[in-house]
Amino acid sequence: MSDATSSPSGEPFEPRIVAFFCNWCTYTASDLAGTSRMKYAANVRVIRLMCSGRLDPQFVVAALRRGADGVLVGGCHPGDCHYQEGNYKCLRRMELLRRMVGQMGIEPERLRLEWISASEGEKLRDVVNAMVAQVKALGPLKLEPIPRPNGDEESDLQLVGASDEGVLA
Amino acid sequence: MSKPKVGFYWCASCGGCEEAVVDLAEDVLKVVAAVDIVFWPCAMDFKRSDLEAMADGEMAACFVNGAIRTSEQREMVELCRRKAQALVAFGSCAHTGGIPGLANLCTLESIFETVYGDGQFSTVNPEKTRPQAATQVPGGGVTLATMDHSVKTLDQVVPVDYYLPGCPPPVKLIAAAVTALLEGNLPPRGAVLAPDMALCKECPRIDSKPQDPFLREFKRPHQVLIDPEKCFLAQGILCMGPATRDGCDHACIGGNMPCTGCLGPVSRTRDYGAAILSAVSSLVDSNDEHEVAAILEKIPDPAGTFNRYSLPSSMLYQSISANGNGGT
Amino acid sequence: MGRQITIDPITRLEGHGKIDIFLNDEGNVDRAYFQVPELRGFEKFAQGRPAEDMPQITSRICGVCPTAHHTASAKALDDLYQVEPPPAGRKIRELVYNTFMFEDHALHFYFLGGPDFIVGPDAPKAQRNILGVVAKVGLEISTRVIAMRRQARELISLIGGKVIHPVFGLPGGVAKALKPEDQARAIELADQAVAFAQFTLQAFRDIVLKNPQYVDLITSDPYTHRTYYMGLVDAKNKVNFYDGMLRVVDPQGKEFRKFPARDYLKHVAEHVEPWSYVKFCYLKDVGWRGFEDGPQSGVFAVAPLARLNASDGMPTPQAQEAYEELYATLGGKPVHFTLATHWARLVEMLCAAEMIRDLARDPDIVRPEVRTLPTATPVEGIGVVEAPRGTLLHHYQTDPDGVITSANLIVATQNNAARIAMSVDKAAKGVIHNGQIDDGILNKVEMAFRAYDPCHACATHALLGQTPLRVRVYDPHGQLIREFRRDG
Amino acid sequence: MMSEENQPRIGVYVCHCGSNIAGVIDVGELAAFARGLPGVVLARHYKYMCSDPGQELVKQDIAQHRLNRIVVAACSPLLHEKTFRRAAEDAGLNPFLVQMANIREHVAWVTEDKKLADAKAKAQLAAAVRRVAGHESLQRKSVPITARVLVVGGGIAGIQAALTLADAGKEVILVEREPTIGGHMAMFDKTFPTLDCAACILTPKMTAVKEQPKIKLLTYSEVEAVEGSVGSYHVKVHRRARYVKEDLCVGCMQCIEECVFKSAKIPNAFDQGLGMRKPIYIPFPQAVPPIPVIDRETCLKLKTGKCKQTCLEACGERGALDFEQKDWMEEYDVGVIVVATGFQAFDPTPMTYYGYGRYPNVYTSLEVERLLNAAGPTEGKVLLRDGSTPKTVGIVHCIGSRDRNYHPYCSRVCCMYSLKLAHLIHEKTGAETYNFYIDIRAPGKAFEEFYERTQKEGLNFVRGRVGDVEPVEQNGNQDPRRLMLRVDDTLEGKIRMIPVDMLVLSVALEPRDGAAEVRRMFNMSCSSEGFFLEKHPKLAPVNTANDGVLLAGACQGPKDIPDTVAQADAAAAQALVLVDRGEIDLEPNTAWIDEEVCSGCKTCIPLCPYKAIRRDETKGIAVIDEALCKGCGTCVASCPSGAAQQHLFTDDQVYDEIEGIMAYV
Repeated sequence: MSDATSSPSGEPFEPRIVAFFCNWCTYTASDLAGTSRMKYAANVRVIRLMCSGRLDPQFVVAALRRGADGVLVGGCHPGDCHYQEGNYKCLRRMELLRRMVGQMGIEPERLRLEWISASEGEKLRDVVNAMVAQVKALGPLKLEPIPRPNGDEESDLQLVGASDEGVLA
Repeated sequence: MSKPKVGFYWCASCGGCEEAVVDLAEDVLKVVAAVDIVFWPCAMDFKRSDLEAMADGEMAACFVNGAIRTSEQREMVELCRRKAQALVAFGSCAHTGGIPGLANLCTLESIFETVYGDGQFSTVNPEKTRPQAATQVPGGGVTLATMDHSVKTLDQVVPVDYYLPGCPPPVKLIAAAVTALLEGNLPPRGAVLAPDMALCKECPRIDSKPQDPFLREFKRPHQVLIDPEKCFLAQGILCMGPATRDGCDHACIGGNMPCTGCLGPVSRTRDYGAAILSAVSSLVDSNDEHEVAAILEKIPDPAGTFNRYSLPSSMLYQSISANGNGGT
Repeated sequence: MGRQITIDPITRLEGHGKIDIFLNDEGNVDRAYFQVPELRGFEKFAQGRPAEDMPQITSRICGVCPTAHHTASAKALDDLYQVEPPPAGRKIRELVYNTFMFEDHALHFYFLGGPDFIVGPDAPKAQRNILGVVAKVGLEISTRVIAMRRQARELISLIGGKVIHPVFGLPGGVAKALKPEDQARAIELADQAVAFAQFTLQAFRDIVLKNPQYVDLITSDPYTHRTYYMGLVDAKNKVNFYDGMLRVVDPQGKEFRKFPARDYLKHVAEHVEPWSYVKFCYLKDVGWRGFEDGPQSGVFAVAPLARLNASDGMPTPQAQEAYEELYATLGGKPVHFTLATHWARLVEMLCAAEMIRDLARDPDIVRPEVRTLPTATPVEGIGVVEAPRGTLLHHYQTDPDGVITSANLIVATQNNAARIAMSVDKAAKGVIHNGQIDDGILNKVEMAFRAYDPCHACATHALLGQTPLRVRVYDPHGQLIREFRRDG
Repeated sequence: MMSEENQPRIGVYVCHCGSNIAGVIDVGELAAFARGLPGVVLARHYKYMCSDPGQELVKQDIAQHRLNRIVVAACSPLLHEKTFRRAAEDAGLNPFLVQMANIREHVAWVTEDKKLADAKAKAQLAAAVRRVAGHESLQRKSVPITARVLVVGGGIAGIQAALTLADAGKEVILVEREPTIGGHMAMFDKTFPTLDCAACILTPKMTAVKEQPKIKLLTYSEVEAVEGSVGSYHVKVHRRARYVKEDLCVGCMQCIEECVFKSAKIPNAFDQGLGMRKPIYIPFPQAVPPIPVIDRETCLKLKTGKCKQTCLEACGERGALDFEQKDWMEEYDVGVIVVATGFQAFDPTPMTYYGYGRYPNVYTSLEVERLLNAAGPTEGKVLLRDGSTPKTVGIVHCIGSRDRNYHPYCSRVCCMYSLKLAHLIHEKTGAETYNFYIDIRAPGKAFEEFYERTQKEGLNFVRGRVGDVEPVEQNGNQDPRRLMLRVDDTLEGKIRMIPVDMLVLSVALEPRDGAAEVRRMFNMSCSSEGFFLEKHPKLAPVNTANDGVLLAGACQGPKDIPDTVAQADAAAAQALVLVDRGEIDLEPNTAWIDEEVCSGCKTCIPLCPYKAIRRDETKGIAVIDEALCKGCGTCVASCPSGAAQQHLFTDDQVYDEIEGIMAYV
């Protein structure tokens, strides 16, 4: 697995942002943005969690380690959490995490927490666009690759021979 | 049959790990009787050549402590790796980077400036002299080992078979590891030779920990008289116990001070600092954005507190110089 | 043809060092360089850390004398927060500190420096170590040595949480009060400790002083330097490890300066050389004249012998006797024989044991008030102790939240660095002639610094790699013409 | 390491969704990309994966190619995850070995640049593939459903739902905030387009509710708290003291007669304040239950304690009146909830240019409904404030609707009720009526016909917004009773000045003020205008994100009576589905604790919003009660030693997803 650190040479920098959206509000909002055919930057890749309270700060650093230039977390508005208070737990973690990564030389602006309700398709679009612009301005996140003489112990899947049989048009 | 050969080597360390071995006390003699110590620069005059003379894998085990920051250390651990069947990362520094790993919060140049800059406290250095890799002196040149821009863990330099965690590793764990080695019943490679369980399990204070969100205010150890019976977190004092491996007989807590995390994470943790950060911050008893921030502000040094011993092994590794950001 | 010899690493010390010896065409020593080849930068990464964490962070400078750093740091925090520990708090610190001095000196005599005498400087290297010592003095005594040291360290663990990297020090005192049963253990230990110290002194007399060769070696010129000496003294100018005024005596042994730690910047400065990571301390008022002896050179020494030289005696009766014996034997104060440091160390070991005895029996020590809570806004704090290897000084500046903004650490071996470099140079010149080199000879060069029991981990807060001794032979143009190993 | 039989054999299916996806994303290339991913045995792309043939494809491949993992790259999992899980299940594969990649809503529909769309689609697909490899078979858990339904709101929607459910033999708890059920419909005179009288069709149903033994009617009451989830809700109902015992009162109304207030002086909210009532009153004659209520704000006894209490005498030995009565709480266990809290009429006061509240003869449509109602304050006569009959009446449509400053949406019913009002006013007064409209929307059954009929009746229609409203100038001084309307007639393309005696504002339907609290209480979502959000606009119009909570009527959005009734029945039907099935399968995404590795640090315990975690003191570890766990995963994210995990969202599965989403593009 490569620790991607910079944009392909020559081409303009297209940041890669990993988004963790809660199932009930922000993920639904981005479905709504879709059904409303709103257009926004394609730099965000979405991972669905049941609740922003499921967001383990380790996921955020893992995403950065995997090459994300920023991480966007979306949850229900305060008071609206489908699970009552998960979004507050997320808020507390992100608050401290942003300070910690800041000390470690990573701009806190690369980590963003937003409350986006199921009906706020526009807000989703605007937040994504705003964050992409901000991360573009910050430039690529350069994390030094971690030397792994033990070999990358990541996924031990082998590639089972892929068949190209009868692919229907 | 001949006794198994064992080596000890230190890289970027403070000598505490060798002291920990010496603290086997009477057992040192047993160990010495059972194994053949063929390399131990701190206590014996065997040299690199003895090592080089060995056949590959001749040592049953080599215990390496200290983090790695110089080319020289790299060469030596590569040599140790070759000569040992089992290479053991001994102590926090070799395991997760240790206290010296905090240096990864700053650039090498900033270290030099702080230490050798003219007028820095007692330093008088108007010529701005800096230690040089090579210096010409009458008769020839003297050389100094050069330093890498970041502190590395042992397994970031060579493959490691086992880890003995702790700063220093608890004598109990050292003894157990040596016994396992002698009896040839070591766990699967890659294992950390300590209980795969967090400290709270054995903590005598766990019963005094509340079961509802309670962190209204963080207090620093010097600001309060610490209750010697009560859970530190319950007193608002940061304790790394919930995320930290057991095996130390909660020595620090016995000294009425909180766990600072030297035994590192349990096997299921991917990033120690982020893990304990999550546990601590989640327990803050407020839902107001500003109040939450205000409460957490009372933790003056998240990076240095949650990654006190684990910066080089954190997933963010050495971001300061790489990302070109200032850091501290 | 000229050649260069490299002793790397020098062994049996805490931390690491390297010696480069340049021979002239006759094969005699031109100049020997004592190097400390790495730097750690604790002062830098201390910045941004909470001040109260310093006792635990800085103890990682050295795992052999963690208690020294821990205590110096805690005292710097007292000063930073302007708090005085209550009697119990202070006495618990002193009890732990003297126990530490006691066991650390024992470690050095039996494990590190001692073997050179007990086993012999020219003994095969495989025996020049604790195992050799065990073989020489016999298992019974060795077991006693080990047990004594273990008990001492157990007491420190009991009070300090851990013996390697203790945790008990906080501004204004200590984290935990002493229980009566702990006191009982301390008393029990103390009595054994005094006896053990006396036993060790006797061993030194028997093994070293009764051996004319050794005495000649100790008093020989290659191991002699006439420099200034510094150490902490109490109100009566007696040696004190934990607290007091810093006293400097000149090469004649007359008081040159006496000042509180807070004024150290007025008196001590550090010099930088391109060929070593260690900085070389010197007396500001005298100035840096390079690596030379004499009253005109700012070079000074710390550590046991220096402490004895800089004081008017020991605070405890038995140690005072041993002190007088030492000077009587070696021709009065000050003693300039580097190797006599081993003896001075044992005098201090006895002193520490007596201090333990007195502190352990002090009724104050079990009082429940062990800490004074800070109220002042922190700005700057300086703390000093006498580490086994000499004067150790921590200096912090913080923001109003008590977060470190800058730190300066002057440690024993830095104070000694210049004199060590000179000793090595002189010893090399003294023992290497006509290119004659063997293991014993080179070990004698190492003995020159081993006497200081230098801790380069401390000296540079350095993290050092090691390579074996290599003797490289160069022609005057620096071309390597042959290479052999001390152990080859 | 994975054992052989567990070695993933993944089938990937890329859906074209017609041109919705294929029009933007190169589905062929995407399938090819998938074939290169670890564990993928085959990858196909097909027009409509959700169609029967699409699902068949999956089933066949599972059998033919021994697939043990399925990834479908198509629309949102919120839409079709169940579909494909079922398909897998039919083919004998555990449904939870299926993962969807959302490349429609999250990629094709929102991305302009096709290259970037392709890249993003690949990332989302790779994430799903990498993730699904780590999936394990899971068993659904089912919970029993309490056979009792709570209906919130006693308007026509709530009434209809309650009756349908009761007729099906189910117990119903019907809660109404007002002293009577009936809601807005009870205020109307006639209903469009058929002009049958609202009372005539509504009151029988209201009575039926009272009669129906299966329905427990709680009026003058509000739901205050809801706990639990589908199948087993526990609700607290706040019952307000009406000071008249429902069980003793027979509704003779003597007490009202005999009240010390000889005449009614207090504006009656039910009459929009146009009619008056006494401190003890019933909102309107046909109120259900026909039990008077005493207004604690105005009753002398309750306010001052000083009153002759003639009402008590009137009630006599029946003793139904009880001034000592206090508010109380009642608690109920129900399995399903139907929310039918309705709407409120828009208040035009802020639109000062229409002079509502400033000029006496400016009315809202709802006020006019009361004037027209035979049981209303004027017995059905259309009279101005001074008692005179209007000769010209202007009706302005879209007040607060289709208006950026207020509500952008169309309230759907205003056009028709405006025509109805115009017709009724004209019929009763012969007044000249003007409808000022933006455009007439008459899409319902017999609506257009009704529109034509009103035109034939000679009612005036002016297309254009009314600008400002000024009192008419009469020989120098203004007469606030007559109003001059300034209209931009967009058909004739000129400004017209039209004087009227009465101005009717056809106000919008908007969410009730308390809607936000109600939403939270029942754990629903809201659409942007504040109406409650259905689970799917087309396929699940009465369901909500909360499985046990259903919607009926105008609380979901403006609608007319027929639609409301239809939706109420739909909600009742959905409720019956749950209640009759008797149990419901839960998503198995609950959390659990690995006993072997839990250190008992207690971090998770305080964080559980459902108190599902307790500490086993003997083992010294945390234990999760899966029945109480709702699967948010908060405890998992906070566990400092990785002992807490969540089915379908284990740490490893999320890390795999992160890895997959970043690894290739």
